[in-house]
Amino acid sequence: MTATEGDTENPRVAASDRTGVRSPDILATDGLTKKFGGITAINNVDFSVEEGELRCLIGPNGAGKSTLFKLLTGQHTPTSGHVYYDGEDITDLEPHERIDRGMSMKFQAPSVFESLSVRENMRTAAQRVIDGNLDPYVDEKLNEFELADSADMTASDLSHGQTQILEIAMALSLDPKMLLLDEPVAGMSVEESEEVAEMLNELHEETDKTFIVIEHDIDFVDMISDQVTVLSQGEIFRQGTIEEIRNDAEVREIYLGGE
Amino acid sequence: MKGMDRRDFVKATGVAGAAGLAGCIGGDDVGDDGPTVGIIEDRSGNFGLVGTPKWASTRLAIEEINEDGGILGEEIDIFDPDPQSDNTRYQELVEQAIQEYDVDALWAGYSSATREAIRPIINRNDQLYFYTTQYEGGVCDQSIFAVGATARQQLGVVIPYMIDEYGPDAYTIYADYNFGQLSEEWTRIILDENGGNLLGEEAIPLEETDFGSTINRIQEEDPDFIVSMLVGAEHEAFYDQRLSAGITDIPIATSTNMAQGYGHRRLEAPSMENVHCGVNYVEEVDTPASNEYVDAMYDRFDDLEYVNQEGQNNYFSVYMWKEAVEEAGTFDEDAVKEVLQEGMEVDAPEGTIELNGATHHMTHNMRIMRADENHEIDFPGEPEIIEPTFLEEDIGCNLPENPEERQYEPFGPDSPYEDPFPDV
Amino acid sequence: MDMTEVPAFVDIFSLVNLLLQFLDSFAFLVLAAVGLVVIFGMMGIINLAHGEFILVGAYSTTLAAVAGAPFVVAVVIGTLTTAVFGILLERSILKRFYDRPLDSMVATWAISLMMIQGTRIYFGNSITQASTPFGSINYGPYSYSAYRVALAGVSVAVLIGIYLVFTRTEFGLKARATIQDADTARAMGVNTERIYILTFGFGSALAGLTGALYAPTLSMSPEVGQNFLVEAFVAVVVGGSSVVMGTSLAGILLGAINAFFSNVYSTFWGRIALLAAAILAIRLMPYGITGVIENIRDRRRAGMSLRESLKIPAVTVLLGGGSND
Amino acid sequence: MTEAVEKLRSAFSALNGPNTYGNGRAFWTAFAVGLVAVFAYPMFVGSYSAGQATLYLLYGFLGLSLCFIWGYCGVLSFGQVAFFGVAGYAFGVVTLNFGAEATVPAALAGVVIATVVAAALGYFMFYGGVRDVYVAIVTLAFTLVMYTFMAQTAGREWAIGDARLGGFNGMPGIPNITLGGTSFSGATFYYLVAVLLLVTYLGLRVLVNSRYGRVMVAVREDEDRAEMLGYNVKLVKFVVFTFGGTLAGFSGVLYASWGNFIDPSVFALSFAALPIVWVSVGGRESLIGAVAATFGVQRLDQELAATGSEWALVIIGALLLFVIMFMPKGAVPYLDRYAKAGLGWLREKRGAGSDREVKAVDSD
Repeated sequence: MTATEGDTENPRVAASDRTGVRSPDILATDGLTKKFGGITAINNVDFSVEEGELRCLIGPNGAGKSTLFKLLTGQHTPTSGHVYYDGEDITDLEPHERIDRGMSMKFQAPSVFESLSVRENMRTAAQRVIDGNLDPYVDEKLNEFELADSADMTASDLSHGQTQILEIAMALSLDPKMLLLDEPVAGMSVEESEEVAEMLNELHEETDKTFIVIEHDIDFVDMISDQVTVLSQGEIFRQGTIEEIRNDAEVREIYLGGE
Repeated sequence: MKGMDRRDFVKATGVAGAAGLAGCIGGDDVGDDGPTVGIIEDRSGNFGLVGTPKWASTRLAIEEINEDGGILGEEIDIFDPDPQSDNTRYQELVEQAIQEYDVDALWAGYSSATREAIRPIINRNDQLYFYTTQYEGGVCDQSIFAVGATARQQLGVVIPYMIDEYGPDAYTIYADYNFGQLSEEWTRIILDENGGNLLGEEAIPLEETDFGSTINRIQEEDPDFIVSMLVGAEHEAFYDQRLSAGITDIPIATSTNMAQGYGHRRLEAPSMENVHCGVNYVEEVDTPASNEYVDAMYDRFDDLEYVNQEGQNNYFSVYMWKEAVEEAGTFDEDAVKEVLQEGMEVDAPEGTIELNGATHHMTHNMRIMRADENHEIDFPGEPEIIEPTFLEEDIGCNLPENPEERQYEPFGPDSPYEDPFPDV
Repeated sequence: MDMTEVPAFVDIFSLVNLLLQFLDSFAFLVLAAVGLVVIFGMMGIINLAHGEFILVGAYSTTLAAVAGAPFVVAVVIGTLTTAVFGILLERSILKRFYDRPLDSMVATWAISLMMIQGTRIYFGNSITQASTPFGSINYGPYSYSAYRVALAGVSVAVLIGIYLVFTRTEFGLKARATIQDADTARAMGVNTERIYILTFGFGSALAGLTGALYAPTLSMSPEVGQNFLVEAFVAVVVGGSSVVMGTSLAGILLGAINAFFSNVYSTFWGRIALLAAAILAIRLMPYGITGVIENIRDRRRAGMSLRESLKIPAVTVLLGGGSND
Repeated sequence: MTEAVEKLRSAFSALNGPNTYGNGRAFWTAFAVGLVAVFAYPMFVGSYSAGQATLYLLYGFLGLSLCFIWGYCGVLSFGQVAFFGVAGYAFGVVTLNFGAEATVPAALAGVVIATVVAAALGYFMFYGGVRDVYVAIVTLAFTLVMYTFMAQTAGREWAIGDARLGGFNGMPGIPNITLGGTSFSGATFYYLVAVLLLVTYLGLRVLVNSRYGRVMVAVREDEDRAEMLGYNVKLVKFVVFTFGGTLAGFSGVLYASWGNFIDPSVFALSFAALPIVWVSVGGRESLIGAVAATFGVQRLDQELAATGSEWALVIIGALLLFVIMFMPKGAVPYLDRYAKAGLGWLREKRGAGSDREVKAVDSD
């Protein structure tokens, strides 16, 4: 806990301070806790991300990273605690209401509409933001993500890497303010990972979008971010730059011990 | 009616030349070469058990007639699909029998629900129709000959006997639907007419198989006898529970159990001990006519399990129809109906009985069928001819004069009866 | 029922009536449901041929008993026959449907259709029924079928048996692992195919046992299994997917409701109350009693006091609404 | 003039899309031929057979209702017949009270009540968090509850106005649908139902190929993904389920008017399973498959029953098992695949037409 205390503004203040200067935190949690049966997956987490930041979330298996994401997107209801987004308490909002406010998410396991064509997948996302004819926008996005050639393929026939890219493309088609990526390069080749890293960095620099990325691969984290939060056993263990985290003996230990 | 449909059809298509096409509407004439009867009786589904003997009896009668040279020199064709105890299927098949096979007479349906489901079709087509199941009574319908015993006939023989034999106090349990409810009303009337007394009653849902609290309630009232109008395989569980609760010493009067579903053959003894059913016929009736009929049935159908009351009703009503056709000299349904409405005496396996032309109901040779601890059947007392008095005397149903299509109820607005036990 | 005129001692007997009726209803609900719940809870298959598995148990028991086997032997024969039958069906047909739970409903319905009619073709419209063992329990002016009360004891034993099988045996542990995550279980060396066969066989055996136990009390027609379906599905809806806890609590709750209304009012109201309870349960407890219990347990473990942890589920139960997870 | 053509073209294109089987010229040609056959049918078989066929056509709405919610939105309802039955009873109650002149408001009342019941049940389930196979169980339980309840409404106290619910005996004497003095029965009723079914089918095609259809399919394919794209999954399922109730209700009204009768067997398990059978056999992602299979299965069933063979039910069961085992997606997708292969082969053989055209003929 101590690691986060210094740099986290009290989200309650942020929430109540609607009329004042907007808090730099686009996202904050306050005492967030989630238990499944006897297991505490997330324990009293105060986590915050500033607008425009690219934050990496790392930790050993079972640290609660994906659970934290699901609490942020509303797929799980917290046992206790609150989630604030853009100064608003969104703890009780439905997932789709959170997406409406500018969140978007890529799942850990590649999750696209498998029996539909790539184009239909993109259309399904695009029609959230485009009225009228979808095709120009969809074509643009397909080109942007180099999926145009496989537009008429059934999504289940895509390679693993392409499926990941399709999902990222769909998530980005919503033009979100904040994008949550759960292991975006899992199972990708080194080249594909580098492409994704490049794309993320570009987006990060060119737009004011916020990114939170769960990642296992520390080399990939190195490519995209310098702010890293380490989660262990459902709690925030460390927070700092990639250098600090790399050199932290205790972090090494939990990683070695955890895996 | 067919002409009407054709007019509808012309109107609907709006095809100018449709009148010419009408000649092509050939569906109606299929199988119209000779006389045909429809036998639409359940051989599968819930009523397969009780419907199979009905189907078999009708077939047997027609086959015997054909072997004997047919009617008016013509062989009778049979249309006998299996309606599978499904009322929608009944509706389809009855339409098919009437329209496609143009049947000259129809035997169809076990339950009164089925009868009600097909009655609009029967009426619309003025189809000559024999409904042969024992039933609650009161159907005054110009197209229907309801030749089975009515509740008044069945209960009218068994309840007075019970009162004489065991005492006046009765407790009634009955299937919670139309048949059971109306039979229960008859029970009240007949108890009252014979000096009996109603201690209590309970309606049992059709699907119920648990009679624990019912038995407790009966024990609480401690009646001299129980009147049971339980129906179907589910309700048969009552008899086993009655046995295992040890109350077989309370005798039972019934209009349903044993005579149709032959529980005394299917349940292990002595669960039907002391059960008395008012019947017009069952295969145990030991007369030459009955034995001849039963032998013929088992000769013809090897795997037949029982010849029940309804089977006999189908059997004699086929012969009754034959006689009417011969007297009319034609298969024309109106002419045959006219003959039938003059009344007719029939020699049935149950004995000599009479058709009442005015109400389309029969007198019946009513007996009391009693099972002992080994489920052996005897018939205490003499068979008693009981007339179907309700429609003719109480309601004034006279179909030749006033061709109605109604069902009257014992406590309905047109009936003279009032509930003698309003507090129970 | 007019209670004012009866002597006071009858009230005590009435309570006994109520208790026995409750035991009777409880046993019927639990036994009707167990086979269905095991196959559904463990394998995700809604077996619409559940009634016909009961039919197999009932017929084989009856045939054995009528042929002269002692009743207990006949029950064992009925149970085993159904287990073998279930395994054969699983091997030949149902194994194709494990990843298609919805299609398995169509398949099992088709099987049910064929089995009912096949039974009719082979055995006719009915077979001779065996009679109920034991006599009656007599108290005051009343009596009750001892056998039906004994079934309550059997049903409790069955529940305990299921609990032990799934918690204390190697098969049970492997089965639960397979149900949680078949891939991982396989990776850990569990022969998942075998587990599916055995689980299905176990569920079939339970359905067969139900048929065997109720065989002497019901009319032996090809539709005999249909008698259990309403109670079985109602118990699943109210109990939820947990085999032992959900089914036993559903049995207690629904049995009590049914017994009270049957006994104090009439069989009709007993049945209506049972069904009304089912409808209410759909609204109030979408995942059945199992869901509510898990919710309370989660809250307890989250460190709330018992009072506090009951508060929110009570609100959920009354006002509806559930969580997403 | 060209504007009108353009309008027609765009209306036609709204009928086609990736969510329906059969979008090309070949399909629509076959469809037109089929349509002519359907409309010519009564001229060849007579009014009686047309009356029989009407039953299968009106069941088509019931089949479509399940195809719509299960095939397109992934919600398996075992309770479509409950809405069917409720609407049929409501139609009966209103017409028995107000006579044949009131059939149109009665039909409306039936459909509205079915919709409201579906909405209530849907709300209970989807906002209570009931998902997947539990929906099937809950809807089945609801249907069985309706069956038990309606079977015991025989007493005089169970009456609404002049209409007695009639318990197990059901409610006879329900009048035919009457419009402007025309009482629809036999062939006229056949045409009425056929036209309504055609309109409904085309309307549903437009709907499933529209943006909303895309959302439904997204929910069917992956609820979590759809939710994370910002779709209100619960609302979508609720709306689709409710509309499914409307369609089923409409079917029920036509049924009550067809047989002039309704009884509790419409809530029985054996009837509840039928829509699932039709849709599974036809192909649950195919609207035309649902209609065709409804007609085909019921027709076959009836033919087999009419033979009186004791094997009828065994044959029906075996057939179902065969289809569900060997054509898991149903007959239409199966046929579609072969038709596509056949057409491709033909075109290759003639050396004419590009791949693109083949695609246009048979959708993706």
